[in-house]
Amino acid sequence: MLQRRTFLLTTAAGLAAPAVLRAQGSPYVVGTLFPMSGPNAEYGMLFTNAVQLAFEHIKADGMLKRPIDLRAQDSLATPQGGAVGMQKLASVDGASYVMLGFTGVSKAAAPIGTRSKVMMVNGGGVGPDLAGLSPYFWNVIPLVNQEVKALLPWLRQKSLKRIALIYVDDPLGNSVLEQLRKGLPEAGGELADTYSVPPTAQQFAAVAAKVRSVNADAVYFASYGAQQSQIIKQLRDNGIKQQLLTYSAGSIPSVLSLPESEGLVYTSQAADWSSAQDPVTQRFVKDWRAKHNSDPSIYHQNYYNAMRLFALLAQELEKAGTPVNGENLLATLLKVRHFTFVGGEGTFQDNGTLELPMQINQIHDGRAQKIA
Amino acid sequence: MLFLQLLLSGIQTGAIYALTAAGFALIFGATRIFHVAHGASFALAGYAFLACSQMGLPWFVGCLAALLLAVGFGLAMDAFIYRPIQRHEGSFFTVFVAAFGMTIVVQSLIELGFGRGFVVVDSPLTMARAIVPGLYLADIFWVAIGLAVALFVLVTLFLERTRAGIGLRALSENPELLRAYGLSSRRLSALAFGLGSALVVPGAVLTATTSGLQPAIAAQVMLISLAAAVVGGIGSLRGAALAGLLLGVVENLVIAFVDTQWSSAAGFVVLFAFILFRPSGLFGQAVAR
Amino acid sequence: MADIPLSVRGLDKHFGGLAAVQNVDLDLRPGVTTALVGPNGAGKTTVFNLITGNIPADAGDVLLDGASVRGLQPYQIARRGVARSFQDLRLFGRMSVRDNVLAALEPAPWLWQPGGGGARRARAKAVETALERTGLTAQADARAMDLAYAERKFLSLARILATGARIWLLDEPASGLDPNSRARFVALVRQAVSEGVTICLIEHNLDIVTELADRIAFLDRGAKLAEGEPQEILGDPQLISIYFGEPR
Amino acid sequence: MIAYLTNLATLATIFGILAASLNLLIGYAGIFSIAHAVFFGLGAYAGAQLAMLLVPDLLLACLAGGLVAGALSLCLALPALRVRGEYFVAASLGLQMMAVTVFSEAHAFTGGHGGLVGIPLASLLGFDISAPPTFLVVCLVVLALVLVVIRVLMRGSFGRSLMAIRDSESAAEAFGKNVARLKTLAVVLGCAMAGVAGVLFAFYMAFVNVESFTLEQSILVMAMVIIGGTATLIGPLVGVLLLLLLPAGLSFLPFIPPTEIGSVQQLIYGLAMALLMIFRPAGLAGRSAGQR
Repeated sequence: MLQRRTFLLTTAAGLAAPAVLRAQGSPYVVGTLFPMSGPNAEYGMLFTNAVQLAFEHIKADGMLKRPIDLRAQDSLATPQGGAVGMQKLASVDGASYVMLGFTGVSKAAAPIGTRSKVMMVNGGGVGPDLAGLSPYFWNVIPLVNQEVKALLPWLRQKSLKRIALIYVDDPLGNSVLEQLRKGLPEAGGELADTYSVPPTAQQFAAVAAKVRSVNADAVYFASYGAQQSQIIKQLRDNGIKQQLLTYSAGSIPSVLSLPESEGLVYTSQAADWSSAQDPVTQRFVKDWRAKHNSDPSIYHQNYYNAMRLFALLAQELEKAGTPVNGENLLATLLKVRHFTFVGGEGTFQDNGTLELPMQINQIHDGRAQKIA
Repeated sequence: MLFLQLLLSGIQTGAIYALTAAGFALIFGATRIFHVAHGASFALAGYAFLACSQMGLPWFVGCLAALLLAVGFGLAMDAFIYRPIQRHEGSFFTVFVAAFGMTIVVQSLIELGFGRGFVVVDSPLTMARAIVPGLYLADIFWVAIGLAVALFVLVTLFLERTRAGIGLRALSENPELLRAYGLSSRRLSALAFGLGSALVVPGAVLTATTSGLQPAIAAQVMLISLAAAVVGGIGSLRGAALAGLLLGVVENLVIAFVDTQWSSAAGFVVLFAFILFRPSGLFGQAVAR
Repeated sequence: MADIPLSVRGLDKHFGGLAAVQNVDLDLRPGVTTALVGPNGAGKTTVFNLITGNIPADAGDVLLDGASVRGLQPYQIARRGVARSFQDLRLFGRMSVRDNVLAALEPAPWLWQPGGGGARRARAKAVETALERTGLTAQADARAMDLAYAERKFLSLARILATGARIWLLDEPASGLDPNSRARFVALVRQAVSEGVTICLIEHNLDIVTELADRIAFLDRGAKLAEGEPQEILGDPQLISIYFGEPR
Repeated sequence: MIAYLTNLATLATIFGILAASLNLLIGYAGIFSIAHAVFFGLGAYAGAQLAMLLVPDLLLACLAGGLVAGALSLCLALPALRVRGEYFVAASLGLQMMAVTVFSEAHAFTGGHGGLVGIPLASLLGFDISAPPTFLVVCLVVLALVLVVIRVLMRGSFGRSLMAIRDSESAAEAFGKNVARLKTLAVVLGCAMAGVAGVLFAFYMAFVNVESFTLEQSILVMAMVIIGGTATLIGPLVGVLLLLLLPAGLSFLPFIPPTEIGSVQQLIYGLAMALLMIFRPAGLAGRSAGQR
């Protein structure tokens, strides 16, 4: 066994050595720390595809003098997986910039990234606990509170007053709960009832029965992963005919393609694929459609932006002639703040989130349409 | 009315649990193997059905494919995993770890083949209608109940009336009886795995149309089957089926009284309570200490 | 009464509708070997289990030196000097032969065994003696599950021997032994009896019974049909026909 | 690279403590628990709370973590005394599932799904021990202590009694062993050690949430013990090295496409588990039947 162990370690060292050399030599090492297996792996897929497209665009445009070396780590969507993966990206692969997602992973990776001075960028959902996690931790997406706030006027306009809320009992879900509890009365509505569910729950027929019994005007759900589709399907199957509402997590393909999602309304940052005027967005949408034969989702946009952010920052550093490392990337971000992204101009806030224009979308025939 | 509604949806969930758990109990009863990869059979059956319906094949072809895959997997586990292990030292936990490893393998293969997202087979049967004001039922409810009852009767008849069935029951209770009957325990254990795995098919197909599939579903199914088999009294088919039904009902009904958060844990509270206060389960014999 | 180490009074046990033991009386005296004899299912092992507290009696009592053991746990009864063997041996399979014997004489009340170094050396000595007397010294470091059949039977005896218990309950200790081992077994038991041990054994082999037993208690369907000298019981044609299982 | 290896080594050491403590239950006492992550978690939460509310002293935290985990381990001891074999496995499974819900609900103690963030850096009697190499050394010392305790106890009468109970409970009882007390002691001891491992984990990660204490974690630790070899001192450590380093090693394979990396890793990992059990059923460090 001892032999095997030594073997593993030497193999590890042998494979890693050129990587370290290369990091000092030509390419910039950029890491991804997504769940690539397990129940949340769909997201890892989504995120990676988006990063890939941005990567191709950066290469095609010759935005950077040196090539980018993308390194993937499976975070397993657990804190431990996040810590191990982050440590490997930071100290073995020598990444200066890491894109990640998921609350547990982010929180476990943040101290390690901060210690190694690696820029970390999240494009998944943002609860208040991920805003301001570390100076090196940034979100290319607004705080979820912003999303709820953007929805309130629309609810009033449609006179949807009594809202039932199904939420995962985590910081993000609780933040939605708090925002609705506070915001609904101001918008002339009320919370009819709330149901917290564990992230692993798969059966929602009973929740549906309870929702039906409170007779709400609309049902808001704040969940993620496969659970979202299960909630939608089972609510509809069990006779919930009311308007369904959610935040930007509703934009993943498995939700879009679900027949029961017809009419679902979700908020997101501005992402009007059909009428976008700016070249960055137009090109993103055109190439995405050509490559994947479908419309991009919010997550595609976010992680495309995350990858693009690296190129923009590194470009600045190359111009100034300073080395591209986490420290300098961060300094540049704090200096510039304002960037051109897919979806429009975005400004980074002091709390580590991105201020972007918001919009309201509705799913129709398997596609998202901007309705407000 | 809410109570009645919850009870009914509990029965639908429970019917699916019951069949799956009965398969687990059948295998355990006859072979004393804790077939943890039972959930993997379930996942495979569900995805086979999904693949067929995506190819536009009629539903019964899908069911047949699911049946073949589930039974094939069960038999393969018996022949290539469990039997080699039991030939050596084969402690209970060795089998457990190996079966769990295979569950991971199946899950990764499904991820590689079908992607990692949530998938569902569309069916008009799943849409609930108000049968009386405030009480909603989908046609699938009757399908689930009908299938569960019919299959359960068939399996019971098989176990009680046929030579092979009696042999299966004897396998756990009195192995010496087998020799008297002239039956091979190897063949019988294959039969148990085949039949037990076949029992996941209705549950898998129904789940594919109702709550949908995802690669990690195997673990969930395994937990429920295991819990039901224990609550029912290990090895008792009748007990496992009834306990499966009970767990489904409890999981749903509990929402009427406590926070929804506790729904999926409720089944395990029942499990824990049973082990503490009635360890022999609903129908088990007293536990040998 | 007080000079009887173990006496059983009116013991009753029902399993569901089945009377496993009915109103059994039994006195075991020092230096006297009593054999429980009877057909399969007569309730012999149940009597042992009732004495050792493994199953609670429905009625009746077990007296150790005249004091009732009602309500005591099996381990408490064991600590009062009652040692037993099992039909299926129940060795500590994955432990070494030496540890099997050693474990038998350490009740280990907490994380350690009180008594310090002296007591430990005394225990080690007792183990070696027991192994020697049962002829297992050469196998002391083998795992119990790797032993041959006869060696296992002797190991189960060594465990009892080492404890120094004054009452031995032996459940079919000689079944399946070859003549040579059987002779060694008989010698071992005789030596123990001569040292004042009270022995009760369940045995199917009537040769062994005649060789060892001073008294025989004949059980059938849970009831004691007769008790007496071996030739008296074994000479009773009616009992013998029950024993050899005439159609019932 | 050094930092990465230190990181892996520290995690391996912490899991070594966890696996060794589970081995006490599975290997020596024959108590097949798949709820070990619960006690790992209890220790982690208790240690983290102590550090955040009072003082980030590792010694005190270990004491608190061990005490809390040990005390609550009576929830596991109860079914262990009543049932055995598959029934107990199921009971521990039920406990594990309930505990996960409690961990996610008891916001005041565990922080819910959001977890506890900002656990202060560890100190020991006033000295800062948070630097990764120092912390690794501290973890190694704890592991060494745990192994010494296990070895001494298992070579003594307590260990023999546990193993006797494991091999035949009724025979052990017939030789005067208070089975209930000994089993409870083993459970409390094993779970308290798991709690200590949890404290180290909390300090090392500086963040804990329920995702580290799930059924998957329990099964991972169990697999470490079984694959390494039960009832041996080094078996669990071998298992830890294999199961922790296997995915880490696989992540160095250059030919796996990044989108499939997770699934392929898991595939190899699962296959390795199954194959090891077929070809080394007694574990890598265990001795098989028939071997004298």
